Amino acid sequence: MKALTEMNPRLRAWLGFGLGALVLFAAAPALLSDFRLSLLAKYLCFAIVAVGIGLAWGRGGLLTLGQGVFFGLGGYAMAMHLKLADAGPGNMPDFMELYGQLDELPAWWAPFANPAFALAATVLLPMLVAFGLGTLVFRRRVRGAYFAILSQALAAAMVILLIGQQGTTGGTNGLTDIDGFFGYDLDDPVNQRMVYFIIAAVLLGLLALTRQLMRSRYGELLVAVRDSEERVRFLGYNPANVKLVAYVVAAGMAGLAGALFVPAVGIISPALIGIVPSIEFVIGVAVGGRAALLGPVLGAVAVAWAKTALSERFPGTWTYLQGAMFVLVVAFLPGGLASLWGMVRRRRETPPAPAPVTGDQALIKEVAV
Amino acid sequence: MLRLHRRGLMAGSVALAAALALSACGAKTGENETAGGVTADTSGDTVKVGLLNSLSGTMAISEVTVRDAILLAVEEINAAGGVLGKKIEPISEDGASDWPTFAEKAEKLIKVDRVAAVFGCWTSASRKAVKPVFEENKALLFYPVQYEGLEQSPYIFYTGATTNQQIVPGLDYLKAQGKKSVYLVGSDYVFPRTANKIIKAYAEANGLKVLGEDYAPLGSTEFGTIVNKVKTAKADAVFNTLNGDSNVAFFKEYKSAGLTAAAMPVVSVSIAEEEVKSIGTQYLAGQLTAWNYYQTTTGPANDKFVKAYKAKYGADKPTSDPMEAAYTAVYLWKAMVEKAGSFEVEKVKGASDGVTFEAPEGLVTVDGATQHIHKTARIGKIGDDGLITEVWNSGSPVKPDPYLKGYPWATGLS
Amino acid sequence: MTAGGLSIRGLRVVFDGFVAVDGVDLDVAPGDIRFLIGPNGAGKTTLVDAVTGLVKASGSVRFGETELLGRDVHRIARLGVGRTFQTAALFEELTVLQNLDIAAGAGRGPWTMLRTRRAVPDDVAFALEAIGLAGRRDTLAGTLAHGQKQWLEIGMLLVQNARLLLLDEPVAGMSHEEREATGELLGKIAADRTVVVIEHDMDFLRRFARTVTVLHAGKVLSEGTVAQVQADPKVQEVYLGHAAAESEAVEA
Amino acid sequence: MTVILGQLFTGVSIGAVLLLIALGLALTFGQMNVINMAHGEFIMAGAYTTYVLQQTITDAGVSLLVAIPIAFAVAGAMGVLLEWALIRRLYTRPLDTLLVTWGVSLMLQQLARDIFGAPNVQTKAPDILTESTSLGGDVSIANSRLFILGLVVLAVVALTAALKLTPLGRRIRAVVQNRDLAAVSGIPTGSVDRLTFFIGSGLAGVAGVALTLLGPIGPTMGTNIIIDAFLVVVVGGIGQLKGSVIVAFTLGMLQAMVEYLTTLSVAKVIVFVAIVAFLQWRPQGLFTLRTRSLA
Repeated sequence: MKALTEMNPRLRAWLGFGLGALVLFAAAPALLSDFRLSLLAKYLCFAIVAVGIGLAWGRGGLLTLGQGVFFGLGGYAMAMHLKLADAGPGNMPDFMELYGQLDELPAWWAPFANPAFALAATVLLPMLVAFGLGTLVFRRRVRGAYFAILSQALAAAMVILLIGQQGTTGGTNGLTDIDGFFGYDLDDPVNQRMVYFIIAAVLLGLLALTRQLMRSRYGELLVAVRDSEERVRFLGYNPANVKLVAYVVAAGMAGLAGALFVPAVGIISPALIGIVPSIEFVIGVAVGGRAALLGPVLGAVAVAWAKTALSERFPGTWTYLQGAMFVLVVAFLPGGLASLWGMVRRRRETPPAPAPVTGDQALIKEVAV
Repeated sequence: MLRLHRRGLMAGSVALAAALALSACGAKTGENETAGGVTADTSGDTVKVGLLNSLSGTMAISEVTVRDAILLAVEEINAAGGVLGKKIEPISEDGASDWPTFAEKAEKLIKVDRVAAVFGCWTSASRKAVKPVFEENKALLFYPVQYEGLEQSPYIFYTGATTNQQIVPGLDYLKAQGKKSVYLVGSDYVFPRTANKIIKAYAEANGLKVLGEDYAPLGSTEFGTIVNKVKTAKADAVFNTLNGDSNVAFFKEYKSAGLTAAAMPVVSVSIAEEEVKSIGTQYLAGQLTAWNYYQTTTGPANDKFVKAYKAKYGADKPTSDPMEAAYTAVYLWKAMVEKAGSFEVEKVKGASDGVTFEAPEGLVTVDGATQHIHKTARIGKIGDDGLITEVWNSGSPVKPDPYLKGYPWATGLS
Repeated sequence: MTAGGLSIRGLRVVFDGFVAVDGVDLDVAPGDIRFLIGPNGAGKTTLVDAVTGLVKASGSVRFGETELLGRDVHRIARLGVGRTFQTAALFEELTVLQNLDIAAGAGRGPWTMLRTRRAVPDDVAFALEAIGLAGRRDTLAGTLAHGQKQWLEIGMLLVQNARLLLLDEPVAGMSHEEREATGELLGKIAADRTVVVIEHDMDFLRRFARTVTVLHAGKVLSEGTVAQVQADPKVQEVYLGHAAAESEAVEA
Repeated sequence: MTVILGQLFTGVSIGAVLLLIALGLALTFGQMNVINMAHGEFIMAGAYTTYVLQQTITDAGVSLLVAIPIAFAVAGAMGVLLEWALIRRLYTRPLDTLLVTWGVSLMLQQLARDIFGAPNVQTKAPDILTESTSLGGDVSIANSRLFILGLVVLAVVALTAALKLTPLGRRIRAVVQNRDLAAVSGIPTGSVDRLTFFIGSGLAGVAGVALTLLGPIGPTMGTNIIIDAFLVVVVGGIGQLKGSVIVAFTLGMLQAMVEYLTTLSVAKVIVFVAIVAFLQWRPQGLFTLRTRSLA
């Protein structure tokens, strides 16, 4: 009996992954047209960002309103490589000659001609930036709303910086007109399908990784830090490092998502990075259930789909709906739709980790007296 | 047992993913493409066209008016019997002021709705985002907004002004007025930066001094420093390529700093009748604009257009240059299709050269080589009533020259 | 001074001009159970805050040979200094087992951290037994009864392997039986540790204190065994005869 | 020299605008630790109030002066409504408040679009506020900027006096310092919160009136400035107005100087870097109400 309950969650998880793989690899390509499948590919990219936010925000309490920055870093790293590859060795991307009037490739572009470097950069660059900022910010115990506002300001600053360097970044246009993906022609629907499969596989892989992280001792510690950072400190941990790991991992995921978004959609631009897209990444996570594993994924896909479907017919209504989702879900159902599922299904494999309750505040009052 | 099971499942899914990914590999870059584009669905008794404008987000303010103008043209054409005997069925999509969304919706219009042509886009960024989509699928886009030139896609018709039909005439006008120096103020994006590059090249060749160049991030509303710089530079005129909200803040600051249209006029290229309304004539009266069309432009075609527009959308709604260009675009497409006798993209393109239309702005002619149109350049002065009246025009339509090949001073720009 | 004990010299804590702790000297030997008492605002909790690095202080606090002042909270904790709080500060969304496991894990390497816990570590199992919560190890900490929460906190100190335990009112709100159990637990723990307890409950103090320090207005008022302190007229004055009266009543 | 003088004043006036939009936030975020992302939309409401009033009161000067108290009341009422309907349920969840009020701000923007249309609307400023005052030589100061500077000084003085001198102010400060103790002492913390929100949001409305003199009046006017306002409060520190005052003018000066030497884009980025660096030095902002709480 006991063996069964212990084995159960693991078995269930693998069944779940199997089912997910079946839906993503068999059902979706069979049922959807090329156009719809390419839309799904785009949504799955947002879902990858959402997985990271779920870890950092749902489990770690780090409301990052600047994931667009990391999404953008990954996207630009990938797009820079693809633009260089399109242009061919020794040539400059088209827009540079047009807008930049540069005679030669800027030095910081050059390494991206190397596919290995560019691929590594899509993940490592965002992680590095997150590490730098996170170290500074968490070490000094900047947290909660302060952290949220700072991460938002970072997104704003990044957009201004990118737009200002039009000659080398494409400015507001971003990097567009990307034809090839490591030698494969992106105009060919078959290759678009390949891109979709890669994105789906990456999403499944990252879900597995995140599941492991959430169930590991680190995952428990992360929840502990979220609920009572000071208490964790008194146990001999440095909460800054615990948070840093979640933040950096989430940044890496966003970077990877950005990198995959480029071949799927064929564009990366500052419009995907700023304050508004960054906060829109969060809405899907909130709706789906911030602390659950699958909640953010399903939430992100559902919200992106609803946006496409509804904004076509009722652009104004969509804005109301989006606002209402923030208000209703966050205020009255902080666990998201996943918590409804949890209520229906009494038993849980892992202890629930719902909305952060401010254990810290009780503690603060406590030591204050 | 369990471990075995896990490994097996893991290996299975990895193998599945790998097999699918490998089997899915298609054409390599450089190989002959098999895809020949999507053909429009014209089988029924209607023909679909796409309207691709931002109906939400920051650009909705401008783009909704363009969509309204396109719908007006469609309605008029349908009332007159349609195109090649088929009624036009407009399908409107929201670009949501977001460039990837534009690309996505363009793809939907082409592949799912199989429209014969798409009208829309406003910002250069949205055009750049959809350009590869139209080229890949060999579908047509009519782009109705003045832009920075330096582009010539085989699948886009540009019915707004290119630089030699708006910016260069604006500079010519300033020069003719005896202005010796200018100050450049613009929003930080592609159009102003490219425009200012052209202005600097022109200035160098024409003895005009550029005393300063400043950019504000899109949406920026703090112009204290920039106006202070403009003021101390004491230029003869300001060339303004600011976009959107920034114009409001700029002109309020400009007036408050004691700068006047008489002493230091501002030539704007993004302020049309709609924008005048939202900034207020209190701040704008006497300032100059460069366009190809004003609501006050004379001629029976414009009288009819303005009357029809106001009848459909309200008497307080002004008409403006981009709206006129969008309205004209639909009629030009109709003329091309009728000349070609077919909705087929390649045939329509082939028939385009020399197609004319008596537009509200006057006679326009399609230049088949560049797929731009011949347009008359006009400088206008903003009046106390919020309308813009023409103070100068180029006399006859100016031949489009997107790469400024006909201007010796512009060599090296493109 | 004995190695491993707590040794405080000239400790001063100032908040915006208000002197909360004013030059306290204090020595607690290993194996001792020292009770800190004093009226509200005497600086008891502030003293513990200063020792654990929560508030800035001047002077010197040594645990064994190591100076604690000026170190980060988590570094002090790693030196074997553990504390509890007046109201239990647990991770309420985690189970008893998870709470203890986290408390036990500050020294774990990254590899261990990134893996799932496969079995209950020995020290955690021992602590579960010691605090009598072995049967409730999968219960969420937030749902425990008040006394159980306090025990869990003590259990966390045990697995944290703290050599110096600073307990802030550990029996507040407990029933008589629970107090007895807690006191006995403290007695067992103290064998190879240094224990400092802040407590108002005089009955509990008399039963389990080995030595007592009385703080008043940020200064040490009196120090010694329970009997010595009770006999000190200064203490009686500060407590307005309260403690003395109570003890007489109990003895009577 | 005239340039430098001009820039100095530009810096001061940027600071004045920053302070005006941040003042209400300093109260609601600073004193109540509530992050109200809809603050920008309250500013917008103030601006639209001015616009609506001008439809009936045609004299620009009179309507502007009348608009100030009415905008205060309108935005204040919206603030109270928001506090009552949502925020009071979320006091222990500050991050969720942020997201919820962001949702509210989205809906308010769309509401403005539906009522007033997506394009910006115009208001007429009294002529005297579109002119400038000469300080001799080439140096002159825009009257609109002087007006805003005066308004913000007035607001700061009035707010400080109200907090320090009135019984209501003492209650607010008591709640800020120790909510539980205040509650036990018989202060109705709920209504004090609502009143604080009324004043804070009302100040946003006043800022909206002032902004009609400087910039566009449209549905998105609030979003463009809200982050700047938040940064002022974050850097200024919680619980004291003087932090926000100093930071607003310092950031204004910094931005004016850097922008003069480089560009507005670079200035914005440098200001952000400066803020992160500053928080390294003082993570709780310039001034913090010092309690013995964990910081």
